Amino acid sequence: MTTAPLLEARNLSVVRGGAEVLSIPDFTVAGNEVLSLIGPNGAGKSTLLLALARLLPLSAGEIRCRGESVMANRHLVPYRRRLAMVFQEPLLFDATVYDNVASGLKIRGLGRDELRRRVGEALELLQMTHLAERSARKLSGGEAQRTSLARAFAIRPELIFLDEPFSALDPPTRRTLTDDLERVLKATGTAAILATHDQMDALRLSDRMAVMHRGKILQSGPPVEVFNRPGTELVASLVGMENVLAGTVLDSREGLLTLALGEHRIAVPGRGAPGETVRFCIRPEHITLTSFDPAGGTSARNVLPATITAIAPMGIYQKLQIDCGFPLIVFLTQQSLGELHLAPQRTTFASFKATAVHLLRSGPDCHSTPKDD
Amino acid sequence: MTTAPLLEARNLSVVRGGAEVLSIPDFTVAGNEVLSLIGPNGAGKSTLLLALARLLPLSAGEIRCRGESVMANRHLVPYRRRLAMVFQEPLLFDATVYDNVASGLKIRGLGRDELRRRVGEALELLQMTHLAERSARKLSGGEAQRTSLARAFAIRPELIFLDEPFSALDPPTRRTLTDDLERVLKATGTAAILATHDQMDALRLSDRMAVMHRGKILQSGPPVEVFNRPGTELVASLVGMENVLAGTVLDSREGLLTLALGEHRIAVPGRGAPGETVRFCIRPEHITLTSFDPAGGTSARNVLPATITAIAPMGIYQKLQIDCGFPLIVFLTQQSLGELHLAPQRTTFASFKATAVHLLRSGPDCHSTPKDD
Amino acid sequence: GSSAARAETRDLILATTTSTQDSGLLDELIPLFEKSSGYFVKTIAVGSGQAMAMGTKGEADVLLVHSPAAEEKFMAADSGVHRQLVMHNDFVIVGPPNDPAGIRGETSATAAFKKIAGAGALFLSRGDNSGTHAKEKGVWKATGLTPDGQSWYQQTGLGMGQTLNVAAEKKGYTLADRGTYLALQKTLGLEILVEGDPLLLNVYHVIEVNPGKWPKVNTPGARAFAAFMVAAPTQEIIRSFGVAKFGSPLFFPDAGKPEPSGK
Amino acid sequence: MDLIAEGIAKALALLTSFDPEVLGITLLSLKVSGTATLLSLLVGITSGTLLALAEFPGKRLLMSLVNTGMGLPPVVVGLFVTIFLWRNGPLGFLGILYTPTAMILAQGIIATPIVTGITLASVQNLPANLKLQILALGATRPQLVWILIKEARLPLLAGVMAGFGGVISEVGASIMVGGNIKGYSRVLTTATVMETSRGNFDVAIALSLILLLLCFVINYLLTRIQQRERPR
Amino acid sequence: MDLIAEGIAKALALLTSFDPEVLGITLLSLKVSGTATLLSLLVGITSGTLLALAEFPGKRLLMSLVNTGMGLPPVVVGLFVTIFLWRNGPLGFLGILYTPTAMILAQGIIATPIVTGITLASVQNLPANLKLQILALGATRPQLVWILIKEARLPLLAGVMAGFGGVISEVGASIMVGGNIKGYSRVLTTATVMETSRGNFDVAIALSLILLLLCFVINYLLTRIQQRERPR
Ligand SMILES: Nc1ncnc2c1ncn2[C@@H]1O[C@H](COP(=O)(O)OP(=O)(O)OP(=O)(O)O)[C@@H](O)[C@H]1O
Ligand SMILES: Nc1ncnc2c1ncn2[C@@H]1O[C@H](COP(=O)(O)OP(=O)(O)OP(=O)(O)O)[C@@H](O)[C@H]1O
Ligand SMILES: [Mg+2]
Ligand SMILES: [Mg+2]
Repeated sequence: MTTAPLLEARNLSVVRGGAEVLSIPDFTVAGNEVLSLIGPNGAGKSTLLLALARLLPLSAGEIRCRGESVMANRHLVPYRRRLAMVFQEPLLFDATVYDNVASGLKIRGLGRDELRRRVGEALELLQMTHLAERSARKLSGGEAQRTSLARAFAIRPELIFLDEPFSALDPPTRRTLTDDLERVLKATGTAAILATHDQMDALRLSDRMAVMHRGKILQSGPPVEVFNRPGTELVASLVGMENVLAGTVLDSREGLLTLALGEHRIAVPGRGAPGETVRFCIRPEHITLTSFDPAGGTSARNVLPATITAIAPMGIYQKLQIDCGFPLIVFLTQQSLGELHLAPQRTTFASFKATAVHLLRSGPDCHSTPKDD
Repeated sequence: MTTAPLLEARNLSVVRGGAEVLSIPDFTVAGNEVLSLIGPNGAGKSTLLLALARLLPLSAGEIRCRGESVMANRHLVPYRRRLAMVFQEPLLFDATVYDNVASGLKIRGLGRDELRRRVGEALELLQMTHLAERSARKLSGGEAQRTSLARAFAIRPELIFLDEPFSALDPPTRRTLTDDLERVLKATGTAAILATHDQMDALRLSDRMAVMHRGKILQSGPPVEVFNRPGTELVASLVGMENVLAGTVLDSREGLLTLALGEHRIAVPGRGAPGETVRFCIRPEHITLTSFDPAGGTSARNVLPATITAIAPMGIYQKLQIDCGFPLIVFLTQQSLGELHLAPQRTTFASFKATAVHLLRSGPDCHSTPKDD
Repeated sequence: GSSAARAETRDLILATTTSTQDSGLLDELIPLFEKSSGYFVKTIAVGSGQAMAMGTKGEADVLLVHSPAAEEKFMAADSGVHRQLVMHNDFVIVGPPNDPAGIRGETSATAAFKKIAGAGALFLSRGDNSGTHAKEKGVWKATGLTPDGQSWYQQTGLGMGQTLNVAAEKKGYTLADRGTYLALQKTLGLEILVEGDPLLLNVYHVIEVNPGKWPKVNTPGARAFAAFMVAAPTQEIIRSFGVAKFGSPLFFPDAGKPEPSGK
Repeated sequence: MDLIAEGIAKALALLTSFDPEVLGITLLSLKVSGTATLLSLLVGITSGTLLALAEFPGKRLLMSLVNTGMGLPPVVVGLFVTIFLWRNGPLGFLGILYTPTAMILAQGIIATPIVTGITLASVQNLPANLKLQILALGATRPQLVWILIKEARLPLLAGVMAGFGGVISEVGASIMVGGNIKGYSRVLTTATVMETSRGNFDVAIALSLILLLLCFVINYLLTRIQQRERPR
Repeated sequence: MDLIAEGIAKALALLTSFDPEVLGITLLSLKVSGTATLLSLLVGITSGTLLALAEFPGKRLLMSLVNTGMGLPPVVVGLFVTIFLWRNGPLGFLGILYTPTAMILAQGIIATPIVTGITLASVQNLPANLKLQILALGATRPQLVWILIKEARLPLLAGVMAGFGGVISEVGASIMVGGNIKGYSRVLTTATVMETSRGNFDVAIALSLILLLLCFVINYLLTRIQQRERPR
C-alpha cells in the first residue's frame, strides 16, 4: 500500500510464564480495516491484543503505528491514547457506571460538557442510561460487559481492540450491538481488531480474518478466502464449514437483493446499493440438490445448475463439492446420495432459499491483503 | 409428583441495591431434571441461582430440598454440599489449577487418593491436564472458565448450577463440552439449572425452560411448548423463532433416524433407540414450500403436505403458519409468496433437508411440568 | 550568621536530672527566670549521666546535677566552668514495712547496706549512672562489698520513680532521694528505714558548660541562670518549696555555703 | 482499680474545665502527629505505589527494608534524629532540636515506612490486569498511580490510621527530640510518661484517656469515609 | 556524626564478641515480641476476618474501635496493665508484674488491634463474590475464614510485619510492666533507653543497630514468603 499502514508488527514474540505464547513474524492492520482473530482457547488472541497495545513486554519484535515506531517509552502514552481496548473481563473501577465510562475521557483531560455528552452517548448506545449512577460492583455480568464497552466507545479511538466483547450479552443486545458496532466503525472509519469465538460475528464484522493457533497466525485473509480455501487441515477444522460468497448488487427491492455471482443471479434478503459488493454465507446443510429444475414451483428462490466435483463422507453426512461457476459445499445424507444417483461429474440443480442466506457485512472485500504469516 | 421435588421455592423475593430484583411465587426442580433459564441481561438469572443456592439473603420466601426446608443456618452447609455452582466469572483461587479443582473436595475432606483421582478426571474431561500446575492467575479467559467448570464437576453434586458456563469457550470445546455435560448429567442423574444466552444450548440440554424478565419467570415448560406456544408477545420476542418438534424413533440406520411425527415419517441425522422420544428443531427459514410434491427427485428427505393457516409479514420476511398435523412456522420472501400464490387455507408441500434438522437432547419430554409463574 | 546566632541566644538549654523536674521544683523556678531574664529555657530532664554527656558534647548550656564524683571529673576535663553549690536534699534508704533485713533505726548507711547484703534481702539499684546510682555505688564502696552479680541485687536501669515502684512491687530495699520518695509515697507502701547519715547528702550543683570548648554555647544565658539559682529570692523559694504539699521541705538551699565533705 | 476510676474522674474534670494546659498539650499532639502523618502520606503512598509497580533487581530487598521500617523503634529514630540535629551535628545549623518541628520530622520518619509498606501490599493485591486496563485507557504514570491508589483506598485508609496511630501514640522519639518542654514541646504521651514518673497516676490516666478519645474520634471519621466508600 | 561511626563499631564489636549480656537481651526481645505477635495473630486474624464477614448494627463503631486500637499508645497500655497487675490490683494475684510474661501480655495487647485492623481491611478488599464461591463449595464458617485468609495472605503478611515491628520496637509498655531488670526483663529497646540516659550514646546506637538488624532479617524472611506467593 502507498501510505504506511495504521498498525504494523514485525517478528513479534511474547514469552509468558516461561513459554513463548506468541510468535508472529509479520502483522499489519490497514486504516479503517476490521480484522477478526479466531482460534481455540489459549491460542494467543488476548496476548496478541495486549502486545499490539504495548501492554505486554515483548521479548522481541517491533510495532509501528502509521510508520512510526511505538517501542520507546515516551511513545507509549501518545500511542495508547489513539486506541481503546475492551478486555475479556470487564475490569471495572470501583466507582459508578458513569465514572467508569468517563474514565478514559477524564484521563485525556476532556472538558466537562464534552465529557458529559460523550458519556451520555456511549451509555445510550449500550442502553445503560438507567444504570449510570449504579455502583459498578452491583451490575449483572452482561451489564458489566456493556459498561466496559461503553468505556471504550466513549473514547472514540482510531483503533479499537475488542476481546470477546459480546460473550456475556443476551442475543437481542448482541444483535443490535453488532449492527451498531458495524455502523459506528464504518461511519467513523475506525479500525478494529476483534478476538472472538463467534464465527458469525467474525464474518459479519471483519474485512479480514486471522486464524490463530498456539501463538501463531496460521492463515489470514478475506473471510471468503479463509473459509473457502483453508490453507491447511488445521485451519479447516478451526473455521468450520461455510459457503461464503461475494456478489455485486444488481437490484434491491422490497427487502430482497438480486446479486450477480459469476453469470448467475441470486436472491438474498437484505438491502443495498446497486453496484456495491456484498458478502453472504449459506451453510452446506441448507442447500438442496434436485435431479430436475424445480424453477417456479418452489419457494427456494435460488436454483443453480451445477456439476459435482467431489464426494467424500464426513461424519454422518456426505460432503459434496459442486461447481456452479463458483465452488459450493453441500451436505447430504447417505440415503439422498443413493436415491439421486449422484456421483462426480454428474450435473444437478442446487437450490437454496433466499431466507436461508446470511447476508454478511457489505463493503469492499477484495482490498489488498498483506501477507501475515 | 409423588415424592417431594429435589428443589422447591415459594414466594421467593430478593432485594438488591434497594430494588426487588427477584420475585418468584413458585419454583420447582425435579430430581435429574435439567432446567434452563433464559432472559435478557439483568433479568435475574444469576440472582435466582444465587438465591436457590442460599447464597443471597432472601427478603421473603422459603426453599425446600427434597421436602426439607433449608432456611435455617444449620442446614446451609449440608445443603450446599449437595450442590455445585459455576459462577459467571471464574472466581478462581490464587493457587494452581489443580488446587482450584481440588478445593471443593478438600472442603468435603475427601481422602488423598480419591481426591487425586477425581481431580484428574475433571481435568481430563475439560482437557486441562497439561495446565494442572499452572497458577490460576496465568490462564487465558477460556482456560479459567474451564478450571471453574472442572472445580464444579469434580464435586459430583446432586444438583449443579451453571451460570453461562460456556460463554468463553471456543466452539469445538463448547461442542464437546455440551455433549459431555449432557452425557454426564444423564449418566449420573444429576439435576441442573443452566442460565444461558445460547438458545441452542438451552434446547439441547434442558428438559424444561424458564424465560425470565425483570426478576420474574414469564413462562416455563418443555422447550417445545415454550418455543411453539409462547404465552405472550414478550416471551415470543425473547425466545426467538424455532420449530421445535418431538417424535418417536421408529428406526435408526446409517446415522439416519426415522421418526414418527403424528401420522408422518421424518428423517433426521443422528442415532437413537427405537421407541425413544427425541426432540429436534428446524428453523423456519430452512423449510421450502413447493406447489407440487418433489418426492424422490430431491435431496430434501422430508416432504409433508400441509395447509396454510396464517400469513403475516415479519420484518423482511413473510411468516407463514402451516399445519401438517402439527404446527410449523415457515419464512418466505414476499416474492416467493407471490409466485406460489400462497394464501390461507391453500394446501402446499413443506420440505426440509434431513441435514437442516438440529437433533436436540433425546429423552422424555412430556413429564409433568409444574406451573412456575 | 549573627542573626541566627542572636536568634539562638534567646534559647537556653538546661540539662538536668529527672528528680528536679519530677519534684516540680523547676516548674516553679523556670517561669520566674524566664520572666526576669527574657531567656527561653529548654529544660531537658534526663539521667545525670546523659545530662553530663550532653555537657561534655556541648549540647547543653548549663547543667543542674547531683553526682559530685562525676561532676569533678567533668570539671577536671574542663568541660564546665563556675561550678556552684545550689542546694541539697538527702537520700533515704526505703524498704518494705516488715523490714526483712532489720535495718530500721540504723544511723549508718554503710551498716544498713551491710545488713541487707548479709540477709541477702532484695535490693534494687537504679543502675542508670544517675546521681542516685552514683551515691549508692559510693556507699557500697564504703562497705567494701561488691553486690554486682548477686542474686539479691537487681538493677532496674529506670528512673527514681519507676525504681521505687519496682521496689514496692517486689518488696525490696532501695536508695531514693527524699523528694521523689515523698512525691510517690502515697501509692508505694514503702517506708523510710534509714536517714540522716551525712553520707546520704544529695548535693545539687549548677555548672556552666565551657564556652572555650564549645563556641555555640549560650554563655550569657548560662551565667544568668547560674546567678538566678544562687540568688537570695530563688533560694527562699527553694526553702519553702513542697512544705505546703508534703509538710516538710524537699530541698535545702546551700548557696554560698562551703562544699559539704560528704562522701 | 480505684485509680482508674479517679483517672476517669480526673479526665472528665480536665476536659470539662477546658484546662488550658491540657488543651494546649492535646492540640500540639494533634498538630505534630497530624502534620507528620500528612507528610508520610505524601511520601509513603506514592513511593509505595511506585515500588509496587516497578520491576527491578533488588526489589525484594528494598521491600524488606520498607517492611523493617514499619517497625522502626521510636527510641532509635529519636536517638538518630537527635544526634543529627545536635548543634554540632551535621544538621545542627537548622537549630530545630527540642522544637515541635523536630518532633514532626522524627514522627514523619516513623510513619512513612508504615504507610509505604501497607500501600505496597494493597496495590500489589489489586487484579493484575487492572493496571493494564488503566494503561490501555491512555493513563500517564502519575494517572496510573493515582487511579490505583483510588482503587486500593480501602486498605490504604487502614494504612493511614496505622500510621497516625503509630505516631500520635509514640513517646520515645518525641521525648528525645522534643525534650518534653512544658508549654512548648510537651505532648500527650510525653506528659503521660512524666506524670507517671511523678506518681500522679490519676493525671497520667486522665491524659491517656484523652489521647485514646482523640484517636477514636479521628479513626471513627476515617472509618466512616472508608465504609462509605465500601463497594458492597 | 562520629558517634554513629563509634556506634557501628561498637555494634560490630558486641556482635562479633557474642557479648553474653547483649545476646541475652536480644534473645529476650525475640522471645517476648515473637510470642506476643503469635498470640496477636491467633486473635487478630480470626477476629478480623469474622468482623469483615459479619453484618450487624454498630459494626462501623466496632471497626473504629479496632482502628483506634491500631494506635494504642504503649505507655497507656503499660500504665493500665501495670495498674491491673499491681499486687493489690484486680489481677495482682497473678504476681506477674515486672516479669517477661507481663511484657508479652502488654505487647500482645498492642499488636492485636494492628493485626485485626489490617486483616479486616484486606479481607474486605477481596472480590465480593469470592466469599459466595467459597460458600458455594460447601465451606463451613471456619473453612470460609481459612480460605479467605489464604487469599488475603499478601496484605496479611504486611500486617504481621507491622504487628511484630510495632511490639519489638516499642519501649513504653516494656519498661513499665517489665521494669527493665538487668538479665531478667531487659530487652533491646529498654536497654537502649537506659544507655541513652546513662549518656552511653555509642552503646545505645549499637543496641539500636542490633535491633534494626534483627527486624530486617525477620522481615526479609517474611517478605520472601510473601513474594514467593505472589500470584504475578
Ligand atoms: N498471565 C499469564 N502468564 C502466563 N501465561 C499466560 C498468561 N495469560 C495467558 N497465558 C498463556 O498464554 C497463552 C495464550 O493466552 P491467551 O489469553 O492469549 O489465549 P486466548 O487466545 O485469549 O484464549 P481464550 O480464547 O481462552 O481467551 C495460553 O497458553 C495461556 O495459558
Ligand atoms: N450486587 C448487586 N447489587 C445490586 N444489584 C445487583 C447486584 N447484582 C445484580 N444486580 C441487579 O440485579 C438484577 C439482576 O441481576 P442478575 O445478575 O441476576 O441478572 P442476569 O440475568 O444474571 O443478567 P446477565 O445475563 O447480564 O448475567 C439486575 O438489574 C442487576 O442490575
Ligand atoms: Mg482471551
Ligand atoms: Mg448473570
